[in-house]
Amino acid sequence: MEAVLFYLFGALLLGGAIAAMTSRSAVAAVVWLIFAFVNAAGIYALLAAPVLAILQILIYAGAIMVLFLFVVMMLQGPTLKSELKSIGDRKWWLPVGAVLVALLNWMHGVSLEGFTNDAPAGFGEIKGVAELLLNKYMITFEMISLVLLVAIIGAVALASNKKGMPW
Amino acid sequence: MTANLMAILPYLVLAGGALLVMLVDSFVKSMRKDHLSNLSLLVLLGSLVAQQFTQQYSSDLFAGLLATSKFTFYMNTLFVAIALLTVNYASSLYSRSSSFSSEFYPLILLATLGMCLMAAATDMLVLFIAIEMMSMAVYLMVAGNRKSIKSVEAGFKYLILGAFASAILLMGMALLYGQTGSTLYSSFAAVSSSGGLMTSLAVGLLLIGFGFKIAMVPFHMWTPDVYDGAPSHITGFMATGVKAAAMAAMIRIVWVLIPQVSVVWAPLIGVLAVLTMTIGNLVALAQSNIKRMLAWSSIAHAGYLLLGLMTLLKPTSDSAVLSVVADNAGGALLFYLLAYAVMNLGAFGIISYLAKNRGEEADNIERYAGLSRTRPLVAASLAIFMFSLAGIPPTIGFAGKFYIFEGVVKAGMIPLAIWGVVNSLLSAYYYLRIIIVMYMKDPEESSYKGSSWETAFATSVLAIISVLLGVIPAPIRDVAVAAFKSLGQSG
Amino acid sequence: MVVDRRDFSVNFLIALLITNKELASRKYARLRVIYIWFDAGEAAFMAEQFVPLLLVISLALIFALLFLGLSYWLGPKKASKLKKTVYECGIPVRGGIEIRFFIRFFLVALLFLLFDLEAVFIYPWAVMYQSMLDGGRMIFALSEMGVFVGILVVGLVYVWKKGALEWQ
Amino acid sequence: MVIGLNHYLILAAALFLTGAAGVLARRNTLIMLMGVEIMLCSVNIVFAAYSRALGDMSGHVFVIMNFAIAAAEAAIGLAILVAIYRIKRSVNADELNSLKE
Repeated sequence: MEAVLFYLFGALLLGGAIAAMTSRSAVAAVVWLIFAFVNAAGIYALLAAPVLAILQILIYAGAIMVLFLFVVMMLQGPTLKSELKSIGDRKWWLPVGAVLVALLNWMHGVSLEGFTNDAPAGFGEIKGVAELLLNKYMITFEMISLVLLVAIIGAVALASNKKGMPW
Repeated sequence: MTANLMAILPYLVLAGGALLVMLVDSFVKSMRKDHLSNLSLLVLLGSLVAQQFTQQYSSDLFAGLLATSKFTFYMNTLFVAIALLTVNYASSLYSRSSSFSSEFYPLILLATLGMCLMAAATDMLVLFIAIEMMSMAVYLMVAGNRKSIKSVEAGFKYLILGAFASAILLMGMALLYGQTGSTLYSSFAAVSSSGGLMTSLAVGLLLIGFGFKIAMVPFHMWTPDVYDGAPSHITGFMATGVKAAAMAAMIRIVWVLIPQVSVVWAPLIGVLAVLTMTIGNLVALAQSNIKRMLAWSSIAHAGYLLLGLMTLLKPTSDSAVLSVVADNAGGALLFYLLAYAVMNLGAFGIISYLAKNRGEEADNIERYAGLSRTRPLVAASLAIFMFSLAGIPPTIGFAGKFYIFEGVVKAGMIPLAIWGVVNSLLSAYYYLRIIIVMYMKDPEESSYKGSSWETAFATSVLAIISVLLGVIPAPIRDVAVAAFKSLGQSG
Repeated sequence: MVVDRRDFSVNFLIALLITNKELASRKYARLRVIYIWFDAGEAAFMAEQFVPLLLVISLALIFALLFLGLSYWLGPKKASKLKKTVYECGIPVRGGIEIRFFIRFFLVALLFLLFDLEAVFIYPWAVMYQSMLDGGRMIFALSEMGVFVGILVVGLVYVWKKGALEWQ
Repeated sequence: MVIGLNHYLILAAALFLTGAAGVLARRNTLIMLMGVEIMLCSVNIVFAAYSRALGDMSGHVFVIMNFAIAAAEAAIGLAILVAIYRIKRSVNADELNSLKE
């Protein structure tokens, strides 16, 4: 059962990502990516991380990709003219392919056994995440709000329509 | 908890200062925007003062997520000083330019906070968030002049490659987390001596991620374009601050992982150091745009820094004598970061000084003709910075290079040292060309003329510092060695 | 073959179809096979609470595809030039298919995303709050969240005062 | 057929390479940004998988932080792209050539 789900979600996730990266139209890429990220949520669920699964859908599929879709619709038609002929630089596929081959080679000797342990009781629940986030990682909790602040300043600086800017 | 908060007071001052600047910007409407730059300067000075008072709290903080020590004191002082100078340049630039962006001030404060946290982090999560805090603020500062296509394009280029590098860095962190079972640096020591293939891969990915930030060949492609496109004062901030912060974080993490790094990656770092300095210097020879030239020169300087890092890795295999070598090499590295900051900030300050207004940069070397007659003081300062960058005595640049190469020789890597010296000689050609243009050619109609005294004053002070520290580098160097020593013995 | 009643996920499926007694009979041998197949990886499978969700989703997917396929298969297909044009309230189509949004929408979407993330971090705090109260750490809990929200409130004030939320 | 750590790692590695290839090879800046998102997603899977294997939840905290950072990065990237588009009316990486000599 777990194996079936893993291969299902994994294949859909990878397929969605590849489809997104090779589609000529940016709109199609966004839709494929939303599909892929929903499947990533399935992978998190298999990894006993329900919180991450929910957040993956909430943040990635729900917010980030919607913003992407927004910008795609705002900025351009479906396809770049220059990419009609070939998608992207051929020269980059070579090193990526080489790494892939190296990876497959390495995979050859790797043992594909199951997890040796059961996840401890309460693993992956929101309580455990909250415990760590608010006590041990307290300082990062405050830091992340400063990172969001930087992004907010950026949004105002770059996207707000100050006087004199057309459109 | 109180002790923890007291110890991070300098960081709190920066964060609170950024919020304060934002609030003042929101509520105080004023035609002259000096109040923001003055407030930012005040915040940065406050942070410097807080540094002095919190040294007594040096320790591990927040359950080992942060550690303040002489090392962070040294690095933070450097970062805050860089930010102070950048704000100084910016305020005089903005006061004479029509379009003004007040977002710059909170962003530079937050970027400085990110840098300080990078040097202080002893946990991968803190380190990553600090890197992102700094990087995002810098992306936005680079793209800050949103009416100039060059600036916005540079911002995007930096963002996409920076994000790419962050993802690689993060992958390294994830693998390392998997090997150690913890995000703390202190847990690396256990695995680093017995690490397998996976740990090596993780360390390699970390090195690539940092390599992007410090512009190491072959991850340097973004540097000339981004340095060229960004407004000059921000280029100065990037070239010095970002590089120093990435180097500080790298030293910290490498120092814990030394056995692992030195076995697998040290030879590669050596090769990359040689490639980095050679390619940087060779391409710089052909540039006619001073910002692009300095970008390639900054790549070359990354090569010297990597050489310093390399010596750090070499000698720890045995006894206490060798650990003294390591201390000196580490001290040399930290000293070099300071030296590089002084001379490069000076050079970019002058470029920013000569720009008429924002978006129009003083980047054409030919138009520096006759600067010695129209602005003798500025020309003299720029000449000093160029001498210093080329490593000609008695300047701080010479002292920095001397210490680095001394360490390399002591670690027994004499060919590398010779190659470094050859590179320095090579680089002298393109640095001196600017001096020749300034001093040997007559001023023309199109030559640049600067106008703000604050920047001229700041760069002259930097010039004096670079000569002064070039003559007597030893005290600062001792501070740098002590700072490095405070990192403790490597695992 | 005994049906394990503890297994919620499988019972969910079976309850949709038949009763346990029927399952035991020879008539439903094929369903038993399905059950055994479900059971195989169950020991290592941690997230069984997701199985009902998965079943609902797959049922939805199957039905959606089924009806789409049916209508495609059964429906008459007569292409004409008029039919191929884009339908736009019956008016002849003008311009391209790209839709241009006003930049204000983008800014609002951007700010929504950033403030939306805030909620993600408030949620764990809400979960922990009671146990922090029980541990006598109310001040700590409140100040922690106070700082977090305070920083973002400053962001909101900034956005507001900079006029990014004005809609003119 | 048991699924273990290495399955997830291999999936993540393939995903990472897909994203990296997209960033490096594509000329459409929007798709390049999406490539970065894919890479970050693959890192998150690695963290979650190790977290599960170690029975240690700090990996989950890391993932949540990554969500926030990915979102902030996407927001900034898209804002810069919109700013480019306002000047240049194009988001094709090949046409972003004002920095060449």
